[in-house]
Amino acid sequence: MTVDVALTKKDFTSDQEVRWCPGCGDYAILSAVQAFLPELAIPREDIVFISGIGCSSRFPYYVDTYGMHSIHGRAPAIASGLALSRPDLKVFVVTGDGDGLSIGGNHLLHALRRNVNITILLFNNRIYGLTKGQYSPTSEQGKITKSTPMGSLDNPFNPLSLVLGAEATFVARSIDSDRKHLTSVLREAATHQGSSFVEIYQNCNIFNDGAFDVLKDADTRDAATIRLEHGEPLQSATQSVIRAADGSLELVDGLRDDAVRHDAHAEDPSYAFGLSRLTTPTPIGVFRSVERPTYDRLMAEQLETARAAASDDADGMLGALLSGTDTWTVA
Amino acid sequence: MTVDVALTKKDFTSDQEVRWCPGCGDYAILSAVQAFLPELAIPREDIVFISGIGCSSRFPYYVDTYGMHSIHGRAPAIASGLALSRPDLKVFVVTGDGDGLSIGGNHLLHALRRNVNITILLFNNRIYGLTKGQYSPTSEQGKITKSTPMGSLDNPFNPLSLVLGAEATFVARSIDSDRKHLTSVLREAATHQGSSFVEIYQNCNIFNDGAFDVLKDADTRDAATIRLEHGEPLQSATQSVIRAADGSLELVDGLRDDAVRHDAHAEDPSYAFGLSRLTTPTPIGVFRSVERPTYDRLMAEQLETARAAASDDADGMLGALLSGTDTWTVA
Amino acid sequence: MTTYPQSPDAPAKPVEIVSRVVIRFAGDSGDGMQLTGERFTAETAGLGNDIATFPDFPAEIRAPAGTVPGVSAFQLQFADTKVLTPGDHPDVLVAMNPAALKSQLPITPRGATIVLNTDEFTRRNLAKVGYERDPRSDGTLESYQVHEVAITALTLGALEGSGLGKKDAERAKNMFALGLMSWLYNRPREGTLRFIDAKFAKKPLVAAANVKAFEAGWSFGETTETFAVSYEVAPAPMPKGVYRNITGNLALSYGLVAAAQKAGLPLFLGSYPITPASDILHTLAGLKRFGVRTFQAEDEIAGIGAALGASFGGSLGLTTTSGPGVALKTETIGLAVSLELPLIIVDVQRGGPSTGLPTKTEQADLFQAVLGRNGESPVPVVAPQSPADCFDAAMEAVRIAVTYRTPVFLLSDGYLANGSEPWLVPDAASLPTVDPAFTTELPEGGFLPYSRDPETLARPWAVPGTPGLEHRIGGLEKADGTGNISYDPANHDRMVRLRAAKVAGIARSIPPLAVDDPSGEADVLVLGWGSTYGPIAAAIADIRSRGGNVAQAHLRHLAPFPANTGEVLRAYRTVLIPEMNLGQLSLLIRGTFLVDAVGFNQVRGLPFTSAELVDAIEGLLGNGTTEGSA
Amino acid sequence: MTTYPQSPDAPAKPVEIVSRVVIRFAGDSGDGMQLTGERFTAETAGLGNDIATFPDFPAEIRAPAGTVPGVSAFQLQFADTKVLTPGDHPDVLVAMNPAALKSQLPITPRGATIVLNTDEFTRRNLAKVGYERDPRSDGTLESYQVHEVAITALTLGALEGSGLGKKDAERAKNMFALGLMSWLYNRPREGTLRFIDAKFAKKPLVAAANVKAFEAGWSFGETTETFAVSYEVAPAPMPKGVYRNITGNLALSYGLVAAAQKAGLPLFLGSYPITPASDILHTLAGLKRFGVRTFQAEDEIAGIGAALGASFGGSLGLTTTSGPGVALKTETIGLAVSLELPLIIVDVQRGGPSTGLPTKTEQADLFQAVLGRNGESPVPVVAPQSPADCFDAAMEAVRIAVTYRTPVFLLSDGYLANGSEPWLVPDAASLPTVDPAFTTELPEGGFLPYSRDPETLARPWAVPGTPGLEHRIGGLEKADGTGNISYDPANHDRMVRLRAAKVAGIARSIPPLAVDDPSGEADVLVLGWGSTYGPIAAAIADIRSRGGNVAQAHLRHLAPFPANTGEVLRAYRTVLIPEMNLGQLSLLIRGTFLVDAVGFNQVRGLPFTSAELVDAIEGLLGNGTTEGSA
Ligand SMILES: Cc1ncc(C[n+]2csc(CCOP(=O)(O)OP(=O)(O)O)c2C)c(N)n1
Ligand SMILES: Cc1ncc(C[n+]2csc(CCOP(=O)(O)OP(=O)(O)O)c2C)c(N)n1
Ligand code: SF4
Ligand code: SF4
Ligand SMILES: [Mg+2]
Ligand SMILES: [Mg+2]
Repeated sequence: MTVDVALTKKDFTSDQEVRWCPGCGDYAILSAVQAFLPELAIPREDIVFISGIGCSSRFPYYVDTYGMHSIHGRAPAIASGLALSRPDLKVFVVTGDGDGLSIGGNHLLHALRRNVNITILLFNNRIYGLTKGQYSPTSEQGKITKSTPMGSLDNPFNPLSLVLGAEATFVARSIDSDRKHLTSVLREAATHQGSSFVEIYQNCNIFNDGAFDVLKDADTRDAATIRLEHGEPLQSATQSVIRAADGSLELVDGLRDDAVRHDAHAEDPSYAFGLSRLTTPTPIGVFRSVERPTYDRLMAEQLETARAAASDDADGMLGALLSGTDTWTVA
Repeated sequence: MTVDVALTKKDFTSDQEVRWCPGCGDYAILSAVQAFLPELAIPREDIVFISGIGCSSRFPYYVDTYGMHSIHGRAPAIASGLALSRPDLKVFVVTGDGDGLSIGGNHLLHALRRNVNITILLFNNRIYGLTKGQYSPTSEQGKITKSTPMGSLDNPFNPLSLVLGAEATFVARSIDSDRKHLTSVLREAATHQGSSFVEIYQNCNIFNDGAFDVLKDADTRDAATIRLEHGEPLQSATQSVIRAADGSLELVDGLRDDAVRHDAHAEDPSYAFGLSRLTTPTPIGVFRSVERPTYDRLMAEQLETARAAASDDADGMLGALLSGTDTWTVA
Repeated sequence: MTTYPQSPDAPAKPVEIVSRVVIRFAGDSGDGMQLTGERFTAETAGLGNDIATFPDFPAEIRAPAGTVPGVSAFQLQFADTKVLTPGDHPDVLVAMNPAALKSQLPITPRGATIVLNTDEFTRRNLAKVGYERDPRSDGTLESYQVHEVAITALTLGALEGSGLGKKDAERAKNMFALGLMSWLYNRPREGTLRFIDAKFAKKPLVAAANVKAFEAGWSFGETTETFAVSYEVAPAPMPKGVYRNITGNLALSYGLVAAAQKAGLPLFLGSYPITPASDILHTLAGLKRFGVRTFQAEDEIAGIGAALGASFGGSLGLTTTSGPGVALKTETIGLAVSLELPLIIVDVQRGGPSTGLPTKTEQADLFQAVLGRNGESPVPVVAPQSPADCFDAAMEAVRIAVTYRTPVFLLSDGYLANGSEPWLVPDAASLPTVDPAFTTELPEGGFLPYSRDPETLARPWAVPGTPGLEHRIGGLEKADGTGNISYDPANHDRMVRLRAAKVAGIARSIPPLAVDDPSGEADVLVLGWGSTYGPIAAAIADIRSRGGNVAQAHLRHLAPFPANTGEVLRAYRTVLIPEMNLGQLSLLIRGTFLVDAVGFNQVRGLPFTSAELVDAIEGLLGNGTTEGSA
Repeated sequence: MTTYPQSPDAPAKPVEIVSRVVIRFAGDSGDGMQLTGERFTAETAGLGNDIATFPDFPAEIRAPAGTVPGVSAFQLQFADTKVLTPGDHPDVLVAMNPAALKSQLPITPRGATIVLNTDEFTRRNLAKVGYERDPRSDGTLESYQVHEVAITALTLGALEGSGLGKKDAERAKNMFALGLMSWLYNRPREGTLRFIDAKFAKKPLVAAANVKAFEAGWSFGETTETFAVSYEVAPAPMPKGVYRNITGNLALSYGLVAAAQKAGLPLFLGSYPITPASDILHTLAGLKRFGVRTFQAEDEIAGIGAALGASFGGSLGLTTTSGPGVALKTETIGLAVSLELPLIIVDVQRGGPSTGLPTKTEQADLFQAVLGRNGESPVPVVAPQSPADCFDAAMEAVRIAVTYRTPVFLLSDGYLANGSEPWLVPDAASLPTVDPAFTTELPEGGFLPYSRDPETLARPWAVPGTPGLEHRIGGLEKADGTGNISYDPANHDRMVRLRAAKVAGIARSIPPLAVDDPSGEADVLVLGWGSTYGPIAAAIADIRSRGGNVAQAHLRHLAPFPANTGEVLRAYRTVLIPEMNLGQLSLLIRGTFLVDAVGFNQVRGLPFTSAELVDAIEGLLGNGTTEGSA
């Protein structure tokens, strides 16, 4: 599954006109992904992008690999079938906060608990873009949108808490505009064995402009983010995360020596879960990355075991199956 | 919504023949619920049980209140509509591990994040009973069932971790056969404002017999369970849970003074999440119980605000709506 | 056309009176063409013309600027007589850029007037849409009356010193176009000026700029020599009363609110956004003062589930969606059939199959609505025939749902949803009421949740909170009367037939199918349903105006059919059924009445033009006259 | 009946030869009646009789013991000639308790033999099912040949000292009943003894007890005076070959495995359990050695989604379900129609609407399969006509799916799924193959994912992993050829028609509808589909045996219909369509061919009896002969 001839970003750019709104954060993500893909050294034909429906879900059209723009919310299920039946492929899922957490929430979570070998990129713009601006399961409570003129009532999901509760083995977060960070997260996610989940904060400049500005603006971003690096202290530019007496993660001012050191490989997801509850400042990077047997490998093993015990004579085997053990003969 | 005449268990027993297998754990739960309901001092007509499909979901037929045996997995959605439109009712949802976590997982989690005022009882027998014994999302990996003759491949959900990841405000666990414990948990769950989620370990003596025996048998149960009481130490009969240096919950032998004291009201769900990861011994009781505005109350408030600003003349108001602001007259 | 003498304060240029005009505004998705069209419509409505509108926009939020897929258009027809459609083809095309010209030219007939924003006709923009040469000079537009106007530059010029940056100032160019067209057709300006003030109340700079651009456009028309005359369209004769312009989605929303209020039921909408139905959710979300609850669910299944739960609790449950959403709701609709509770399912049809053409119209969900469920699962289906008619159709759907305790499909479509027409606003106090007739007392002999009203076969609706009527319902087959679970073969057969008979019996409560056959001599009947009403009626009017005889009937009820349907159809030699699908009503009609109906079918994502229908109908008339001569 | 002289080693009692027998085993859900019936079937099959079986059990896992809803029954008919149904009514009823007697008596004709387990006829058990007096003594059973046998006591007696507790010992009473019936009909014992040994290999005590109980039943028949004679049914004349008994679900599973293997495609099942389809999942889960992957998904939507994903990857995607599950899969089926990928959707129909009657049979999902989707969304539909025929129907479904790149419905039902019959096992090597014809090379002029084979209109199937053919597909409308997103009206119309034409064109690849009309003089044609084949054929055989003329045709393909269907139907004065629904095929046939087909409809959750069909058909024949005389 490796290539000799080095591929370039251009090889991953399809001939389709990109149809997002000018200024949409999706452009930056597309560009980052296209630029990153050659690194994987996987031939284009062995890569598949599967998406649901939404602005974000137009993604596959623009990447010159195999792809499917499926139906709303179902990409993780479709990708699961593909990845299980074709473990030789590298399968990506692209989804949105509505597609992946509203209508498709269940498929997403079940794929994660099964640890199917797929890399899930969730573009979180905290809004329904394609249907022109209703609130989403990640919109903040009280949000005024087309469908909530007096403000939304729903308490939002914290996507990372949610997927950690669903036994995800790889969980990360990045930002559309931070190409370098996004690329490094993509790298880890795409090479993880099993399901990996990456939330990407994405600006929808039409319906929810500026949602993540504080994490992006040069003057606020360093204080507003905690960049996660395995083994490194949990710190923003101005604050540290320490372990409180009651065991919880506590935010304190200053860059302190007793800041908790990030452990992305902790078996127990409780640590990552605690981390996911921090919102200001916002941790970005890999929250959790642990190994667990992948569903497709386990399935392949069962098939191999069953086949090893079987005969090579396909028709003979089929004949034996059809006859069963209880036959009689009419002569 | 309170009654003068005291109701009894018999008042909550419908005239329908109960059709579970002899010995099924569902009987004990039914009996406990029927015996508990009078305590709520809510008239029968103000109580509604909504279920999906499964053995467990036959429950509403047997309780002499209003009820609906709906379709597979959709009870939380149906109950949400009922609870939002009728905040005067006490709405219960009865579901199974398949109904509530497999096909209906998404509805369950969205109801919890919204904090709709419903009490959800999930009968977890770790199997599909009604369809005669396939594995469920809570079946242990490697389980041999009708649909997995070589053993299941899926890593199961931990239902409590999952719902905690979904922002649930009330999360508890109990056991079918422990009437006293179950009743106390039901009491707290049913009086909680907002969504409450109770996982009830339930024996399916036909397809998964004995799944919870270690938690029930007189010789093992005390060591195998940690009974959660707010403010009390986290201890089984023989072990204690302490706070490890890295902040995680650690199991140690003996009844130790430094055992963590249970805090069901911690705002941050990280503590309850950590607790949910303990499996041997198994914590039972209320993991988390916090207050958050309920969806139905917020909705009712918006309606009241809107109505307060409106006129009393219904036809007049309707007429104004129909005309809008841009009319012309043909004389 | 009549030129009539100017009144003293009339504009300097001569005014011609015309009877009917079709204008099409076309530009980039970001150019504000929908707003322009809507404003022009509002001005025109106020003048008392009859109108029909047709917004036609891409599926993308903002497709790449300057491209053909990014073109957004708005067409309207207005006249001094009855207007049945937005017009087959524009008399006037306003093209804000080369992409708009390129995409709209094929539907613009030779001889039409074209107003071009020349500023956008740069080499780059032309190349973007594949114009190798400039269509303004290569003969392409030879047979059109072209007005080249530097709309962008003129707008920028007008806004100099307005305090707005160039980009913002440029955005007002649609107001320039609107001003120009308003002058050209002598539309009143006050409404638009008021509208701008209201819309930009918080941005006075922008408001002022828009007003300025609008006025600049108006003055441009008045003063430059590009336009020699302006036009006027006299008011159409219409029944007396107060009118407003209304889109189908709005009329449908209001119909539901009105019906619920008249039934004394709180309306509960469980929905999930989907084009072209989302606006109903948006509208109802703003009507909390009417006690309307809106719940944006996690998906379509939860949306209808919540609505059904609310119905169980005594609300009027409602769910709104389009075809793919109906697909997901199918199982729950079956449950509603089994529970026999009122429920309204609005399907605003769009192009399919699958995701299809989300912003385009189609009538291809009829099978799904009538027949698309497991088991014998009858559901009444009602369809509106024009944007304003959505109001009445919605009220009718509620009447059936409440009276018969049944889910009801209300089948609108993308064309009705976004199209608009003048609506004679009804008197709220005299709207029809429907009695939910809740069971509130324990009947003698006990409460039987599946007993039936002898006339309607409806079962009792007893809601939680009613003492003594506690009962349980579910999706398993129920024993007749008690509603207890029953696996008895004879009971199942009885219940299946009872449910079918209940729905079939609705036919007794609906008006017979009316036929419009003024001459009484037609031998061809055109049978339609839903939004094809306008184009069919226009085509028939055209044929009749030329002496042809053809009858028209239009089905509001698709299930059950009106009782006299078979009789009506059999009275004609030929029945033609035009549909925006491959023949769905045709199959149902043929199968039910064994009438050899002929289909005229197009699946183009667009309403029929009346010209196409004229051809199709005249083809059959022709057959008729040559009968026996072959 | 013939009594023939005993051979020396034959049993002591006389043996009568009978031609056909219907036996019904009925008892509590926990009594093991299904197993008893299956074993008796296996013994009988081995003797070369033709057989048909019909398991009939409640929806509950274990309904309360001793109640009517808790009764589980198994009926089989075996004969020395062709057997088409499990029999309308039992000749012999084995009733293990009062509930079984009470529930089965209505369908047991007077004169039939009834074997009762008298031990269960206690006052308490009688009261439980509402018998106020003991039916054995109050005249209820007067006109039956009743054999009262103390089955429980005799079993316990036989097992004394077996080392089993009373409860366990009692559980062997079904083996006593089986032994008794095996003796009565001279069935071979070896198979059952081997079966018991294998089944309880790990519990030798239990195995020994079951064998003992079986033998005790046998000896009881041989020695006591209750039974004066025993019976024998000679083998039925059948084509030469190796036979096995097979249920519909098993045959269907094997058909899919065989077809996939013959196509060289790995089979991928994405499914969610649901009665009566779950057994297909269970069977395929055990066939990993054939490279079959089974994925128990979180719901039906994920099940079909995964299957479609696998098809995209070059597997044969398969999903199995029943009506409520199809409802949920609807949207994804629409996507598959749009993607034009092979996919098999198995719908094992059960009683509806909604949850309905999960363990009962019905044919009411036909509309859903043929028409139940948004948009114009044509899907071919294939239905098996008998349990063994499920194998061939499955292979046919795969042929169509792979050849035409389309989802295909395989419409089985609960009766076929669990019923069984002898099957002439085909030779694996000579089963038909189908070529997936993957595109593996970049064609000259570039790869067009939506180009079409001129004959089949199928598009290319190019799977991920194929260099140079990278492409993207989706549910938005696609441009003809390239498959790029297209909102062009003309293209949409073209694509809608192309998809329809592709599916319609399948008719060219299927055999014409065959008519069985031996006399050539029939004027009534009975047209059926699916599992009604057996009862219809039995009814027709009966009518013909009495000199009547009636023709039979049975549709394997419900969409598209065979090319000659209209012609066939129009050749008869009357077309009768019996269906276990309210007339779904009838509507399609009437609508498509404008033939005034008459329906005979029952929705009882049970297969037709042939007697009912005889009546229905003869009613029409009568009309025929009295024609003109009214
Ligand atoms: C079954 C179905 N329901 C609803 C829709 C309408 N729809 C399309 S995308 C979307 C939500 C998009 O939001 P998100 O997933 O956040 O994507 P974004 O556009 O914001 O990238 C909705 C509701 C649909 N296409 N199909
Ligand atoms: C849409 C749909 N899919 C599948 C089924 C079949 N089904 C009924 S119950 C059930 C699972 C039951 O498991 P669980 O929820 O754990 O309940 P239990 O029977 O164990 O109490 C399934 C798969 C159904 N009735 N409807
Ligand atoms: S609507 Fe928002 S998310 Fe969608 S393309 Fe436009 S900017 Fe991007
Ligand atoms: S199958 Fe299991 S869960 Fe269902 S009723 Fe029987 S014992 Fe209970
Ligand atoms: Mg979004
Ligand atoms: Mg279960």
